[in-house]
Amino acid sequence: MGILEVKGVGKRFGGLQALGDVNLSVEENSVHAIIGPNGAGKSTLLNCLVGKLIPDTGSVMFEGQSVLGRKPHEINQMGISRVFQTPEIFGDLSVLENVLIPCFAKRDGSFRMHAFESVSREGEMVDKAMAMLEDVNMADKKDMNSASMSRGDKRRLEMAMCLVQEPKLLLLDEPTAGMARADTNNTIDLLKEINEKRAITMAIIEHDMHVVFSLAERITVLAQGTPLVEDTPENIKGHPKVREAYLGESA
Amino acid sequence: MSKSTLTRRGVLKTGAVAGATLATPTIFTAGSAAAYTNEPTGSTVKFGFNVPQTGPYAEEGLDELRAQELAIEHINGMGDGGALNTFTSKALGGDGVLGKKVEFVTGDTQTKSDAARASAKSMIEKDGVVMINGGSSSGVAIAVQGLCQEAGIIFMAGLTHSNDTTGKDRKANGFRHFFNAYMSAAALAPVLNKEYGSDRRAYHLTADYTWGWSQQESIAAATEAMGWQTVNNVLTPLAATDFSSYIAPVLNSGADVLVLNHYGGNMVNSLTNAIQFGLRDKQVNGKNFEIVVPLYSELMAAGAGENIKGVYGSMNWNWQLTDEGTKAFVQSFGQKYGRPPSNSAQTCYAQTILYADAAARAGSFNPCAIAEALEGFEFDGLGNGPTLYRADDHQCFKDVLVMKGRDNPTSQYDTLELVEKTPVAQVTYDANHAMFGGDAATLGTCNAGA
Amino acid sequence: MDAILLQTLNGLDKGSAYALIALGLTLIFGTLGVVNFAHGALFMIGAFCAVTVSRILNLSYETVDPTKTDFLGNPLKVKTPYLEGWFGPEFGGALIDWSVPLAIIFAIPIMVFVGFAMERGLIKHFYKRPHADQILVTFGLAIVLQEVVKYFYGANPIPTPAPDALKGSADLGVLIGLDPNAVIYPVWRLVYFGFAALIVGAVFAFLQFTTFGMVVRAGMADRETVGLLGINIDRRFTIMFGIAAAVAGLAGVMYTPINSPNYHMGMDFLVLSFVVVVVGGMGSLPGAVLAGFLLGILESFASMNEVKSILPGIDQIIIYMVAIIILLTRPRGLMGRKGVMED
Amino acid sequence: MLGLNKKDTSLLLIVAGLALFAPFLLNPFPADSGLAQFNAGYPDLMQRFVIFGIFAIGFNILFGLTGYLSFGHAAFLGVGSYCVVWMYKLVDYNVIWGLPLAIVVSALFSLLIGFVSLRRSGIYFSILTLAFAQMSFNLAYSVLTPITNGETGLQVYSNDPQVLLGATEPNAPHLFGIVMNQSKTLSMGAWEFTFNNGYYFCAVILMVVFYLAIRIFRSPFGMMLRAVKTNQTRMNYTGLSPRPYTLAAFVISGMYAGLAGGLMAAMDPLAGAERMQWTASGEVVLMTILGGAGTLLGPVLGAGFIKYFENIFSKINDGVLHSWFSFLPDGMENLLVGIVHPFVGKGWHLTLGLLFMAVVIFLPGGLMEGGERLKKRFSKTPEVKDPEHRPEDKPHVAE
Repeated sequence: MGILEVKGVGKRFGGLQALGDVNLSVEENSVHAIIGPNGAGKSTLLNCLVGKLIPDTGSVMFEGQSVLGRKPHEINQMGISRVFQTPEIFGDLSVLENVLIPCFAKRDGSFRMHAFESVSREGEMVDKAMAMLEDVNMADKKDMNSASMSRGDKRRLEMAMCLVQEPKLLLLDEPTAGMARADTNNTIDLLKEINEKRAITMAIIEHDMHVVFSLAERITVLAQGTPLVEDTPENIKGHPKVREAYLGESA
Repeated sequence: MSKSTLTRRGVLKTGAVAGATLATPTIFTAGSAAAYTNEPTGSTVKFGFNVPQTGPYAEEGLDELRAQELAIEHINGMGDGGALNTFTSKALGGDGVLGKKVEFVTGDTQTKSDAARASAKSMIEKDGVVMINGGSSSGVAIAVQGLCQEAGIIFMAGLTHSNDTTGKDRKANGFRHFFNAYMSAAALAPVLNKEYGSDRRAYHLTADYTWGWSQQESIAAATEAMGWQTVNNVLTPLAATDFSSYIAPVLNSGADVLVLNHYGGNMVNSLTNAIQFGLRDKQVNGKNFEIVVPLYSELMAAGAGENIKGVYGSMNWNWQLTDEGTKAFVQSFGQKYGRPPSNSAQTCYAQTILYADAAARAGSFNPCAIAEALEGFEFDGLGNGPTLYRADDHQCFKDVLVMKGRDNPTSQYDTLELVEKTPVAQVTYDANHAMFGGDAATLGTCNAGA
Repeated sequence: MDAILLQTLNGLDKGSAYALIALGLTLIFGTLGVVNFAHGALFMIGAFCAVTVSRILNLSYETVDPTKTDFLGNPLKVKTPYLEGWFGPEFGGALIDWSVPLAIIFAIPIMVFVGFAMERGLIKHFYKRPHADQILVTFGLAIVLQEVVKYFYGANPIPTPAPDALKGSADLGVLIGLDPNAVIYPVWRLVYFGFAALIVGAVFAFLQFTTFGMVVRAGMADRETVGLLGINIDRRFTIMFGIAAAVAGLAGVMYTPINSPNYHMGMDFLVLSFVVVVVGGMGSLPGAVLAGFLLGILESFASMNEVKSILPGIDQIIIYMVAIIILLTRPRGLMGRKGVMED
Repeated sequence: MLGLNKKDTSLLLIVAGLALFAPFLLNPFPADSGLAQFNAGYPDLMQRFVIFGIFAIGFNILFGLTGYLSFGHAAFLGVGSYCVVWMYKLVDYNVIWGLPLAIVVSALFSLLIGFVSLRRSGIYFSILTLAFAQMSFNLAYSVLTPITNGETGLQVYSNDPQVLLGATEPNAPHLFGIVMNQSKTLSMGAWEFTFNNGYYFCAVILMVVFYLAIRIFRSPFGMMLRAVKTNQTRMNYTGLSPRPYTLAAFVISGMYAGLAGGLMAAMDPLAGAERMQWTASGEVVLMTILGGAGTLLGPVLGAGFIKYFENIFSKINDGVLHSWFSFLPDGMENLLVGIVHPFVGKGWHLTLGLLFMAVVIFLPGGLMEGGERLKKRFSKTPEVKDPEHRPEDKPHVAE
């Protein structure tokens, strides 16, 4: 039994069957990659997991609880964090504040009227956020306006914001999209480290096969909204169905 | 003109005085040192003219302001003296009031009670005025009248036509020269009876706020008393600009007279729309369909253009009157501004003169002394013929004019013709009349402030 | 039955003004993404174009008529328009009589110019600024424009009648077999409705069938992509602003015989036209037109005695109530697109 | 001090100082000089500065922090005023009954309107709030006249119950006998300074609510509100629900508005319906943007700016102009009067409109940004040129 169990999930948009009968099981502490050609339904699947979309059929269980019908913030409070393809951060806020917000969210839940406490007096929270920033080598940028940072820094910041919540499952949407080779390798190392040190389960949507094969312990291949195969990287590499789906070669 | 304090030498002088007095010890003076609010101590006395200068009634306010300036000139002995020459009281000698030169300050009411009170307060608190005059709506008049009562100065109302101003909202410190809805109705009804007969069915469109209701109630009562039926009374929103949806059903309602209880922009639009629908070209119940606009003003008549031709209404005063007071005022106003005054201008002119005269007769600017001098005061020579300021409710009683839109105007100012001068006896009512708050309405006691 | 017919006509007529103003507002909004609080002022300027044309046509010379006197007792100066002097009272008088329709010819270039000037001189610099800044600056502009008009024309409404031939009312009821006097409707209001339909049709046809319109529509959908194609979308948007100004201005010109124009008529329409645009759905042209007519009709029906006697004061709030209900049930108005003006 | 850091403490002290010494600061010109026209140190205007300052501070908590632009806050202002006047009518003239009620009722009213309106965002939200406020205004002006006294405005009549009114009690709004409209005047040579009870009452309340606003700005809650403005998607995926935060901000700002409306009635016992009109809502929007949305001090400055123009410039008539320029030769005098004339007196709207445009064109961050630029110029620190940064920059939050 995995930490995330997706069973028979289907989703239609009008006449288009975006997902049809997807089954997926993510083992605790593993790195699970979901790959597939454009339009295979990867993003739709992800959106079904985080509550942005509600699937028409099937079930999504996280740690034995259904996430269906819950709002994104409720699902996050269950322990699922999400990293976006283009980093979603609080642009007007400082780097430190960006990391503080998830700290408060973790401690206080989805809403609390702490209107008359001072942020600067929440020593414990600030320490926690600073420690996180140290971990991603951004402590020196803590007072910077986050909107003015480079894209790479924004990505790291977003990662830090997710990690500081100590999620049980981290969903990553093409974490290396648009990166240079060296940066991609750094990110791979970072993610490996996170997975090992912090014991965080990861599900990655990725195009870059280099990233996938460096990180993933299991891979699910989606095509036209349905999973073709789910297997280890070694087996996936030579799988004829995958080659067909990606390259259009006949088996 | 009014405030010539900043001459070059003056600046130097004040500068020097300022430097010298900074070192002098400070003196606390509570407001109560004076006998009454804003007791004038120097050689001048200040009047406050609170008129709409922005918003839809800005033109009305501008005309009031012209008249008020003219009145100040006459009181201070400049110009030709205007109606002071014909005024029956001779207490004013053309040398200011009680030896003090009259100055004035102006404010913008914006035709909003809040803004009007703010500018009135500013004149009272900052400029130290002893009276406030002007305004062109009843809501503002009642709001400012209440303020003047609290502050302890005199309020000489400008254009305010609602019964409430000297009815349930009457105040000891407030005085109204302008006529009111009841008087309009009392003056109009006999004329309408004569012109249109006693068997008429009236349809009222009424602006949905206190003045509108007040006028509708008065007109309906007066016309019903002479045999008319009131078919319907429809309230229209103040903010309405297009009255088509209120006018369209009129023709099929069985009514043969439309009464427009509207003022200002509302009146211009509703009348224009009614004419568009061709109401006055129609025959209903075998009679010509007629429209009545109970309260006319020159400016609004000009705004409605040729649509007012043949439409009856009433006015407080009109420049076409031929009495000596009117002639003197119109001559003086016309020479200075190149146009005849409106009836709200005349009211403000008369009110300013009346206040100054009362102060001169009372020998003081104390509001209570002035109120006493005005109460029961009978005068003539300011237009409208013999006039009484009734003591019971501070309402002026004088002749009321019934007007009709002129068919062939000779100039842009010649929009209305005088149909009848309704004698004062016909428009007089008891001070405790039910429409004026009944027995519950009281002036309260005069407040001198301080 | 006749009452319902009458109120429907009234609704269509009110709706015409709403729709025309909202159409221009939406054009600016959809193409440029600018919240233009000065749009009501454009409507007002259009109306004063008509006033100005009528004044120019009425320019007069004065002759003294010693038989009459003016208010000061001096001999009366009688004014005769030059036009009547030149062309004779017949043709000259006709020209003056038709001043409002004639004003259309003058208003179009003036309004287009005003639109260009506004866009190039001011609005252009606010494309990337927050909507709040756009609101503040265009609101400031609206105040300035109306104060300038007030300075020259005064605050009083200025009667600007329709040509004699189009004054008065037509008995439409007789045409469909009802009793005489059952459905009487002013001729000019019918003209206004027809004119509005014509303008709306013209704008839609222009956007639908011309290359220019196609590019603009594409730009409304996705500005960046169109820009990438090497098309100078900015210039086209400037022209769109001119067109929007002209539509508002023409709506104003033709409105003058319905209600005498005054300097604050733009502000009177501003709030309502925003409600119309939002109810229609931000950025949707058909939505703006539809909402304009819908709200016009609802407003007319709400002012019927039968309705008011059940719900007193309903005519005061109907538009706002409908706006609330529509926005709560249809998140983006009647025909709005996703993602427009939701940040 | 009071749980504030050094910078905030000094900000609070500055505001306290300004409020305390306003009667001096606003009356810089001798009472009988021509420039006295520009003096603003009389009770009514000082009260207005403070009351609209409170209104704008509250509005800024919603608009400046969350970015939600409400066009309906005047409704809460009006409700606050009506509450206080009704308490005068029912209980007595002591403002202690009405003010808390004004806050509570406006909180409930804003909870209702906010709950519905916040189902939408962006301009849809703005129009929803506008619609609610216009409905309130239209009804208050006409149908609800029994409650609001319509056009005339709600006021106290001698036949009102006033159950607690004692025989010796003042017949004007007061706080336990301290009558609001009483003043003391201090004459120092040619200068006159007025100290008004009502003004100081408002000023004390201003300091309290300004202090509360600082606390809110610096709190985790305030940070969440800024997060709402910046990125609601990220908020959702960080386990936070934006709507209750926004609703809380809406209600808080509604309470500020209710308090401000209550204070208006506490200073002047009349509540007019125009207070609820959309133009009044628009005014507070303009105040906030003009001063600098999202800054603590900006809204107060913006409020002062607009009220100053409304009350001072509208009173400059031709007579005053002639007296200013009377030292010039006649021709020059008339020319100058002619030039200035369209911008003052009845033309004060024109000046205000031009200033709106000027501020928003040249100072995108409002008056606060102007102040900062001045500070930079005078402190002579090397200015960092950052041309690309400028246009996109939203007003810096929480200065």
